[in-house]
Amino acid sequence: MTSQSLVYLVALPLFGSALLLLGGKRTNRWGHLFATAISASAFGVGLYQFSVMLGQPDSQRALTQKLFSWISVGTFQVDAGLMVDQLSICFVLLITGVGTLIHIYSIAYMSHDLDRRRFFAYLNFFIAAMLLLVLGDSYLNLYVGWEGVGLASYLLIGFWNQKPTYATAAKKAFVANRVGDMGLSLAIMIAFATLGTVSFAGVKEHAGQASTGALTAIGIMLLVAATGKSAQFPLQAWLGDAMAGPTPVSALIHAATMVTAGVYLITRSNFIFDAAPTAQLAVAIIGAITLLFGAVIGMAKDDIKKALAASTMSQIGYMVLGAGLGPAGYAFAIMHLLTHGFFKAGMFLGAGSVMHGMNDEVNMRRFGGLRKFMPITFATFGLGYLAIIGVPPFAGFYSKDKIIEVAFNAGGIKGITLGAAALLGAAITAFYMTRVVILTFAGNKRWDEKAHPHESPILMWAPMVLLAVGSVASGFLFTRGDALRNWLAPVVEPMPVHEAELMSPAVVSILALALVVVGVGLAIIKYFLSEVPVVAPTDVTVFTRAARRDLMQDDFNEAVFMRPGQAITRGLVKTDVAVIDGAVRAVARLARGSGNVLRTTQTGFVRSYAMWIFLGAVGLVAAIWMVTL
Amino acid sequence: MINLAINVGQTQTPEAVLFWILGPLAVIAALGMLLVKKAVHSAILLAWVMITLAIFYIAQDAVFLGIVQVVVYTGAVMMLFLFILMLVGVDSSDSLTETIRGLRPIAITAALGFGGMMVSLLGRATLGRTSVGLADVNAEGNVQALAALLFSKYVWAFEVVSALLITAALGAMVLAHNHRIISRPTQRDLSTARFRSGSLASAAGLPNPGVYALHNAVDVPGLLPDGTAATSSVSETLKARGDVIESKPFQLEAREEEE
Amino acid sequence: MNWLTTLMALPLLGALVIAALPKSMSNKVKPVALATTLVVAGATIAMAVGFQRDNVDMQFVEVHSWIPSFGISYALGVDAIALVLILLSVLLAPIVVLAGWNEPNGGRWGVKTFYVLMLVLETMMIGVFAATDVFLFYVFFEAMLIPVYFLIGGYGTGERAAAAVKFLLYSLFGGLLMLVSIIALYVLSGEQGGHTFDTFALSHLKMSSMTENLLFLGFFIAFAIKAPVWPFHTWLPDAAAAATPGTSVLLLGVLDKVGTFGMIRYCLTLFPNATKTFTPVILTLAVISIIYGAFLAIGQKDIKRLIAFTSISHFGFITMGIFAMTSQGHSGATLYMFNHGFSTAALFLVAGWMISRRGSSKIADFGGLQRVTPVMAWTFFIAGMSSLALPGLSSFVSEFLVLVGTYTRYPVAAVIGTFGIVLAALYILIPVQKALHGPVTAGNEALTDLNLREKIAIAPVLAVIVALGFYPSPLLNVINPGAAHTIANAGFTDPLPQINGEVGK
Amino acid sequence: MNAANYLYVSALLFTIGAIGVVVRRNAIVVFMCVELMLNASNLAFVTFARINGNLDGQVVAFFTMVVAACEVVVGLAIIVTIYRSRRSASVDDASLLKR
Repeated sequence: MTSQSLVYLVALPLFGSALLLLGGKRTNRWGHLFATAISASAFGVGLYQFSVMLGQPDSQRALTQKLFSWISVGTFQVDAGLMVDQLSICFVLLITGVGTLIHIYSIAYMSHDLDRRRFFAYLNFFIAAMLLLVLGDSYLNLYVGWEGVGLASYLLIGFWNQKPTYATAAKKAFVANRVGDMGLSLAIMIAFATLGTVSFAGVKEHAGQASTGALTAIGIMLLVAATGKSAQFPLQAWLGDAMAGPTPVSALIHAATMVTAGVYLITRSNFIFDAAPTAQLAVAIIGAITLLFGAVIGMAKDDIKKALAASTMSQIGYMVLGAGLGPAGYAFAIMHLLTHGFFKAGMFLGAGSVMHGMNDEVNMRRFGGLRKFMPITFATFGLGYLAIIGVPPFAGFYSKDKIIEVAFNAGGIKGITLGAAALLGAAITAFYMTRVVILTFAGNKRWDEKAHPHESPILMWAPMVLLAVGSVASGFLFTRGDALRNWLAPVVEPMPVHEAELMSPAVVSILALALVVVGVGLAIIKYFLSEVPVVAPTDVTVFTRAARRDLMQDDFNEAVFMRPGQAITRGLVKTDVAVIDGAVRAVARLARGSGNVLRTTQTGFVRSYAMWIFLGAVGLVAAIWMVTL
Repeated sequence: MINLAINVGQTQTPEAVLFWILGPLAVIAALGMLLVKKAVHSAILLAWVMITLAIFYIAQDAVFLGIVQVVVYTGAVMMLFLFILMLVGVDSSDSLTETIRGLRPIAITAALGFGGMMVSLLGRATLGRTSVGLADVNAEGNVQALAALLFSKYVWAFEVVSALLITAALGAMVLAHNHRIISRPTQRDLSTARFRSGSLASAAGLPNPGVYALHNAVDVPGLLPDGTAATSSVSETLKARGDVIESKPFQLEAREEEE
Repeated sequence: MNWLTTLMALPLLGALVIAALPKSMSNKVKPVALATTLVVAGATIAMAVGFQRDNVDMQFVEVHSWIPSFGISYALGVDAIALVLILLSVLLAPIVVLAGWNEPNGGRWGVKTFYVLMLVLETMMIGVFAATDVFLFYVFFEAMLIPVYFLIGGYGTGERAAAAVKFLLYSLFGGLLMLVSIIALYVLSGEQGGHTFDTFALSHLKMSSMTENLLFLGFFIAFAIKAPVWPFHTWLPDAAAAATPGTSVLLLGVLDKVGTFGMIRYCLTLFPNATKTFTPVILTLAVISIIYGAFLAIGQKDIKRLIAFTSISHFGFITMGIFAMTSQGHSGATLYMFNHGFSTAALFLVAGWMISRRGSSKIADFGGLQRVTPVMAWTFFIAGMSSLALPGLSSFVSEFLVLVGTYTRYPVAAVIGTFGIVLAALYILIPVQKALHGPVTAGNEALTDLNLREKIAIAPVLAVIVALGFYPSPLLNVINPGAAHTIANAGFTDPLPQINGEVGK
Repeated sequence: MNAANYLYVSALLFTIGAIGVVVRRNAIVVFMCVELMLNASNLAFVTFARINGNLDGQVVAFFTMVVAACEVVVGLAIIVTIYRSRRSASVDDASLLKR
């Protein structure tokens, strides 16, 4: 079913950002409003597509639009085509919806910044790139969106790049993403080499005939790409530093949309992962590891944004775990992704408004007792908090518990380990989220003198309220009558749920809730009841110190990659100058040196010349003599 | 008489005798040329070698060349050498020690190598036939045969060589001629200069070299009336070369005043 | 209407006019130069329109005998690849003249000489791509060095004389090796049919594998020096750092392409079997160039040397694409040559402006340009993005084609090559961060932003970069038949996908 | 008596002439050694004329003599001019072309 309006989804924000960037000073006055309008219109188009799709029967829901033949060389045919199906429409709505809310929020948040126009241009560019990512109909189109999003996050993280630390953070993010992109481009190459095509439809159709080895290779490479973009285990070091960007950026990119691109990629290539069990297992393992990794870091971070970033890393670990559990888990991974989009973005905006009130203070040990001063923020943040730890009526409960349940039902030791990890993660999540809420809103004031917290303007709390509503209702809406599962069924072909599950859903939920309560209790004891020191205590266990240093991820990266890399560079530069260039200069010196040697034969004496002539004659006779020997 | 001598030379043994006597002598003379200090001696030795060669030419039926060698080559060219030696300094001998470091050993080894290889080459070289001898070619006489050949096949070379001779002669004249900067003083100029120069001591001309002296060679200065040597009487070149002999021994002792 | 000769005559005509300009009209020199280059560009585009895409053999052919006794003829002709490269050099020329408006002042000779040299260089650039007679190609190949030598030596900065001499000798050495092979070809062609230098005829010569390998090496080393492949690259950074930005653009953008063009036109077509034997070695050299160039670029302190080393890394990609012997690889390599021309032009011109404003070319001397000169910072950023092959810009299409093309036949080379794109991110972002981001350091406060002339110069370059990124098919449709033909007659076919060969959409 | 014996003498004379040219310092003696070398080659020519039975050898010998004469004339003129300007006939003094 072709549609002509898909291109506007990408074209509108792209046009918006181009206009704002090229417009320059003249667009300052209305720039931000224009950008928000563009984002809203994109959301409108998204809704229109959604409505069109709802009207279609289950199987023909996918809408495609072929713009032009992008690259066609021999058998390598790639069209600039867009496709929206059940899976990508969820993303489109999430991106444009949450995006518009964050645009509104940014109007107020960035009101005092003199580069606001440029900020909104970057936001629009990000929306365009993200939409291209989810709407691309082939891996190569996805790749364009993929790197576009990487560039957007680079620009937005490094928005205040006059501070060198922020500029370095932006560079670190882009390079880490680029490592992931290397994986994606390799996956595309393997796909083309083995299957002869790179479009999703083509790969899906031929996946059956390809060897499992090739498919596993593609799967592993896709996983590398996902870890790069979604900050999963090996390539997660950049997410903490990405908080250098303005808070709306963290909310939009590093909570709701970009970081979930990895999950989208895995879900979109479900046909590859289903046919390559080892790759699928790797995905689940990476998910589980990141889940715990993020949770542990979350516990030790005093900076509110870094704590939320760590929690994002761990929540995405859940989604990747879900996606790695095969067809059963895809739907729940996407559901958790959507609900997470709501409550995590809400919480980030809440953190933003707290920072706004406390003139950009981020250290939670400097907050305390803000409940009375910022009631709306506290309310929305609280709702988001309840959702994330998985309290039953809220969204988190539905999506996260289902993932834990599917993890357990994966069967065998794999099921148990993954399930246990997920459960442990849930407990730790409860602990650090409660810690964040208590440190920020409860307890006594630990502000420094200048701080006078006040509620943020309507433009900021309105989006937070909407997101809070979303985080409350979305879980219930998605699971009512398995709405989301059936909606995604055509894309991910769910296997029939086999009965022999290890634990019934009820048992899993009770177990999870118990752990959550334990987590919350511990946090209350540690932070609510006892006095919270303003300066972080130093005599702490080695685990806390490690967690404070992000479990040594930066040190590891620097020791293994950065320093040896710099050493190689310095070494190569020296050898290039000395050896290769030296060889060239040596040839020059050789020429001059031999010139000097020969010069000494010109003694000026006639007799020595006579001797040379005579030696010539002798040489000649000797030659004749030898020849006739 | 000449034909007799030539025929005698032709037969096997006399030629061998001739060769074995004169050959080594020529080589020794050549070696002598190298080792002797004075240039004149080596000139003489070279003349000797040339004469031997002339004889060898005649022995090898090259009568015309032999005569030309003696008359033209040794006669004229060698004499030219002696003449130049005279100019440059008959007794100018140069020490045999070598100035350029390392030249002598190399030269000697090279020469030995060269000579050795040439000799061994000649020894091994198979000429393919015994010497044909020039008997039939010189039938009507060596000179006539040579002339016939010279003016038929080599006439072009002959003309070119003659041109070469002329240019050589001209070249030598140009090279040796040095352009007088001041015009040659005439007799009149010399006499006015004698009388105009401050003292009249030399106005009446000076004694010629060798006058009033026991030794009339050109390199002994003449004596002035008071018995001392007149240095201006010896030519400038001899003075420059420092060949002027002390005139003291030839001066008359002042006779004691007997009366 | 013999197009190619007129194209080559026009710049010479311009040069004559400039030379004839009297002292009084010396301010007219630059406009005349610009006008000439624009006229030539227009004429070339007019010619290109007439180029039939699917006709694979030479077009616009002109053959006049030049030195009959040796069978040397003044033969010109253009196939797809040559046309694309002529277009590149002719389009870059006006941009370079416009961008480097005050480059020639303060050189060792006057402004006039600079533009005369530039226009003569343009003629030779067209000539070298258009020549189908090997001897004529060799003449242009060597003659091209002279104007560049004087441009670097006379108008450069730093130790320009040494760099100019090193460039000249290095390329001459390569040229001589090629001359040996050309003479051998002449002799061989003498034995098999008449003495000839025509490429087409020469490509049918039968020769023993040993001679073929040696001749191939003769040509290949000359081209490996020209398009710097790893061990022969040390002249490029010195020459690029010493030359004026305009000359460096022509040096890197067009002259180095003669090397890669030569590999396609002469190494592949004349010696197909030798190509097969040497491909593994060349691929290793290409991969080394990619990684080595990237690492060196990361370690550079001087901005012009950095750009030079990035080009070495890019040439590694092009060579890999050529010798991967697949249609994607070849089309990608040819497209890469065109794109690299524009991306390096952008990088070098903006770097040139930054250096002329700041007065020093050390990266450390810049800081916080984003705040002081936003437009210049943005152009440098976009040029940098095109250099690290950001999708949506032109270099990505060609780089990905090269990588895909290489992967189908040599997976290991492609994987290592892909690692190059990570290094590319590093060697662009490090200078971007040092020069553009961070607080405005001392000496950078008063830098003026781009003036109108500079904006007009850089705008078309960036436009091409973006346009070809989204819509490369006009160029690709021209290149594909040519590339496929080159591969076919070199005796290679694309490896089929591993599944049973039938290829789905 | 085999005619080739003369060739041995000519070779020896030629070598001695060569050493003389290299070793002796007085210009005139050097010149004489050159003459000696020329004479040695003349002897070889004559001997070969006799061996081959035609007079070409002698004609060449004749021409060599003429050329030698010219050479001596010019050579000695040069030596005289050098002597006149330099007061020494030693070959080593004329070494202005030293590096």
